[in-house]
Amino acid sequence: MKQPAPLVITKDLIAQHNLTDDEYKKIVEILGREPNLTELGMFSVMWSEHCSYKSSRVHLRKLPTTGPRVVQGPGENAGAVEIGDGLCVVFKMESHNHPSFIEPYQGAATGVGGILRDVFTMGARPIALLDSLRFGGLDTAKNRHLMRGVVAGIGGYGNCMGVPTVGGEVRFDDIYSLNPLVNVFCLGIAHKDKIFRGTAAGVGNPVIYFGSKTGRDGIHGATMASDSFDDQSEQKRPTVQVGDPFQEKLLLEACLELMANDLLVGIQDMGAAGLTSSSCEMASRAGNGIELDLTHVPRREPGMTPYELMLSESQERMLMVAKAGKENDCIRICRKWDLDVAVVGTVTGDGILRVKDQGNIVAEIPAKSLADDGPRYERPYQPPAYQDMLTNLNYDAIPDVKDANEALLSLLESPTIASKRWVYEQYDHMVRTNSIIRPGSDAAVVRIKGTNKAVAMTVDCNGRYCLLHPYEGARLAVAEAARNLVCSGAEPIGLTDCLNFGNPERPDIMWQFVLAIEGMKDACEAFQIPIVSGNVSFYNETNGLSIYPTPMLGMVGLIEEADRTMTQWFKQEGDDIILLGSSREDLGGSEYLKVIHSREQGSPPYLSLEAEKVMQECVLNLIRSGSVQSVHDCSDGGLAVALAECCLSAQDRKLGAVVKLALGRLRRDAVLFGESQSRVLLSAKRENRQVVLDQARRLGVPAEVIGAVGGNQLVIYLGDEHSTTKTVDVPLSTLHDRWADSLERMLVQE
Amino acid sequence: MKIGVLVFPGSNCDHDCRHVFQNVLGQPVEMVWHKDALPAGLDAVVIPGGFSYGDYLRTGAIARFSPVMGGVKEFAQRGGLVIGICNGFQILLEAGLLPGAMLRNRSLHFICKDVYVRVENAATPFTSACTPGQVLKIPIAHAEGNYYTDPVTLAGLQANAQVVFRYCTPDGKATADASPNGSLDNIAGIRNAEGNVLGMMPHPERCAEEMLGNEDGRLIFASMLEAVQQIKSKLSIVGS
Amino acid sequence: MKAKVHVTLKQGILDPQGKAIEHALDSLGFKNAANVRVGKYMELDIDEKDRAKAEAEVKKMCEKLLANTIIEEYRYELT
Amino acid sequence: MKAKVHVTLKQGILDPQGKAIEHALDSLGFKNAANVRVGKYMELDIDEKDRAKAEAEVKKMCEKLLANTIIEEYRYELT
Ligand SMILES: Nc1ncnc2c1ncn2[C@@H]1O[C@H](COP(=O)(O)OP(=O)(O)O)[C@@H](O)[C@H]1O
Ligand SMILES: [Mg+2]
Repeated sequence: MKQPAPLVITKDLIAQHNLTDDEYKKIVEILGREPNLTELGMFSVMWSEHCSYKSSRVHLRKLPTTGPRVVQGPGENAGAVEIGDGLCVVFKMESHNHPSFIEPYQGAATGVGGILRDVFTMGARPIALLDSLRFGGLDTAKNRHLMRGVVAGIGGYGNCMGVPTVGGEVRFDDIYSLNPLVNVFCLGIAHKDKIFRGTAAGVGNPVIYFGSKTGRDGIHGATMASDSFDDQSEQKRPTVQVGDPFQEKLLLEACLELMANDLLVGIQDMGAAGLTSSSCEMASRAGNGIELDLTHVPRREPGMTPYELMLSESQERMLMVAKAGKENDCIRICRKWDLDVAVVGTVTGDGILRVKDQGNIVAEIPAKSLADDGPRYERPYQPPAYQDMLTNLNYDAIPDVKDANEALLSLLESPTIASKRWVYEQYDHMVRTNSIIRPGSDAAVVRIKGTNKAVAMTVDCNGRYCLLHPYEGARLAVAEAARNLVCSGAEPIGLTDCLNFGNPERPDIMWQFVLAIEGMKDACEAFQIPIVSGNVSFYNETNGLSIYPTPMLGMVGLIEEADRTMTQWFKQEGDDIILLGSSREDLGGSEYLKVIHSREQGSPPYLSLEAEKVMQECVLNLIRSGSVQSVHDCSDGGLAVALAECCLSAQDRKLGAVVKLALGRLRRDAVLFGESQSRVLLSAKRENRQVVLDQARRLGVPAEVIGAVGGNQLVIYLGDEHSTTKTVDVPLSTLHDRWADSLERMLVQE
Repeated sequence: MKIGVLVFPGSNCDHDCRHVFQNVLGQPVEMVWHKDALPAGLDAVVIPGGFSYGDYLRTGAIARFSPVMGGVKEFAQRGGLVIGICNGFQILLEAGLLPGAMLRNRSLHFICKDVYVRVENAATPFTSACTPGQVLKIPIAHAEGNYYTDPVTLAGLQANAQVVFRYCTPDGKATADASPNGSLDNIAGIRNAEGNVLGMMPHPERCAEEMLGNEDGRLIFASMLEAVQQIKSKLSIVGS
Repeated sequence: MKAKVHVTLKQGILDPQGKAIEHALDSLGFKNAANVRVGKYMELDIDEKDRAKAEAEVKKMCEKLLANTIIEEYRYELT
Repeated sequence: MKAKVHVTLKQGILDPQGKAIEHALDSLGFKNAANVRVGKYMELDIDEKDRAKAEAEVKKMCEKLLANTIIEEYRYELT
């Protein structure tokens, strides 16, 4: 085996490891000497933006993370929130943007693998996945290729694991062409008093590696640095990790069996920075050290150096700290599931992560310094010069809508609004037989077997709103996520996020980040929803062009009585259609302006958190009292699109509607397609009309009967009490054709 | 009725099958690890859906060699009820307990959605609770459900009423478009010549409860229950 | 010894993957490609000096596991 | 002309399928099989008389569609 030659750490080498001179000085200070190459590699990955959150940490601290239901906040593999009956939901969201751009199938697949491991290492059985995706326009072959690959990859991994992908979100904007976003949310269920954590407690306890063998996958380091090992190692080193969902399924079952048998002290998956991060983080959390002997690490290829072994990001691997004396029980269970397993170390009391290989010490670093003492930056921030240009929009220069039928159809077939059937039919969304509400309504709902409860989940973020005003955009995202849950009958109880931004070293990007955090904070505090886990993905930028700020949110809600869930589609001819909330001239940043007028400009819609809260309270009361038949919020494309969705989204039966909307002083397009917030469309049996209106009045929520369900068309009249004009009149079949198969039409072409 | 649900590495509908028999139908269930022998005293064996061995090489190709499959063959030869659902169907094909093979779906995609199937033979232990020609709505979730067999075997299947389910439109027409995967003759499920082994691609366990909005799948399990009770009562008459 | 195994769908069995690739090639402008068929290719090492024995082994592997002879045919070489 | 294309995973890239097959062969008693790697094999007809042109075509097809050159490598023959 080749040992790295005693190596001088040059300036180049430091730069290739993405460490600054100051960061390097700090490393020398911590060690009291120069690091060797392995140590340099370990610091470089642990102190990377991805692992250390060095640009975001000072701001993330502002987010509300506590609450009466919170069992585990940020800092562990995933967050946990109590739902009663001794159970809690464990959830988190993660990005796999960069890998998915390089190789969409494997990038997305391994993203799913990673988030699943985060959840089941906590002792939770994963029961639901959601995916939030951003692509450039489907008019280019490259973007179609990316989308096909990503969707296939998510399905390929999740389906094989037997975890249903029950919902998600896909939006399109050319800004994402070179930086598509692939964010995956996972939720699991665990006993509240049987949550496992990544801790290396108990000096003398054995440290056990299990799962797949280690290969040369995804080793960070710098290209040049690798030359010093071996001329060919670069060529041997795959830049892309390949996932093996079958192996992960075995890993999942083995983990749950290990946990059920009371053998473990702590456990953590090997995600980014593999063996290095799992060992030093577990040690650091317990205030202990770990001594690893790499000689025993199962490996896929000969000749791997300590540098490679410590930095490899091979998938489907775990590190556990077992109770002393339980090694053999652990090994037996791993073998039952055909996993590689080896005792690779021991917990020590000296706080040092000490790595040995073939009898030599190859690294010796204080675990806490490596895991927690990374740099923190208060990066400067400042609004970009172009911000005003974005928000200033002269509406007088934009003609009001002429052919509202055609405008509605164009919106319905635009990829962001069109049905996502082509996507979710490739995902097994029913396995585990819990999916009460499958993809296609405002939120996904899964029941919790053995209880009366169900959990609702949604992922949301409108990046364009965030571009136009990061603070407002983030507040709007929180409000929309909560609204989607409430519309399905759930009370929001927790939140996870995945903050996708450009380069934090740019003050304008940092400004977007800081404002978005402020917006999330204010909205979460108003709704009293704690953020219990999350992830930051910076550097989503190519050739100086950044993505829209996209703070993706994954929100979880609780339904106490699972048979009181609500769906968005109309149920019965003759039902009243009632609109809660009021419409304003909110065309800024709307899908309508983009699709019909090719403008992504203006101020995002106005949001009053107070009004939103009472509206949501009203909706929940109505659903819980069984007074309504369907509930759908108005979001992209406004009221007209929301109405069309109520007509079309039922699986078996489409129902038309005839409604009359007051124009007031507003433009026609603002009433039909404006994206005013805090509005919800209900349908209710005639005999419940008064109950609904009374409830709304009691809470001060504007409510109005705007029409009735029925017929084979969607008909919308605009006007006042004196005169109305039939502005929209489209057969359901036409609406359905344009909306339901639009994505498929775009994606099957080569 | 005592049910054995097989568990292969990669099975993932094993829990769902257990749930249906145990919690919906109130029958005792034993989970059978693929390396173990098939326990004695079972009334029926369920080979559940999932991705046994990751579906690597071909679906069901590796699972068929698991130690438990020897016992399943004997059990089937003795007339025991065996139902293979989705991946279970694929395993039964690879194991030769049912004729034919699976190709990839016509679309090359994994497809998960509700489909309609017509009950072509309601005189089997798996369909006795249905009426002949009844249309059931049952979800599918697979990438390889495009059933294929040679013309001679197909003729035999048709002649012996071994085609149990065909994909159809909601009003019961077995048109080519109604097949989600391109399978030969719209085949969604077949039985063996003796009638005690059934393979089907749709997942009845996913639609056997009111809370899930569809109970059509329950008919399959109710039929099995009835069949087992009949066999038992015959045995007890013989025994008495 | 190294065995190289080709497993392809039997003639006459529709090959949707081949069709899809053909279609994709066509729309990429490769107008003169036709009759695309897709199969599997496997390589493995066999620890066996005797050529005849090795051949017999590989044949058995193909029959038992590597190919499904209802839909597939196989061929192999040893090097 | 007929093109025969082999697409295999690059060295060092995990081959879960190969691993699973190896494991299965082992438990079937084929103890002397090792290092199973699985790839794709494609055959297609090319309507092109000029060998050099046909070769250039096939190479382009591989680069553009048949192989995913990030994780796979390819080779081809013309007959
Ligand atoms: N990538 C996806 N995966 C699974 N389901 C999706 C995906 N994208 C959208 N869906 C589903 O389609 C429906 C409509 O999505 P969306 O328009 O984003 O809803 P909303 O505007 O209410 O947030 C939802 O049920 C959602 O879960
Ligand atoms: Mg919604």
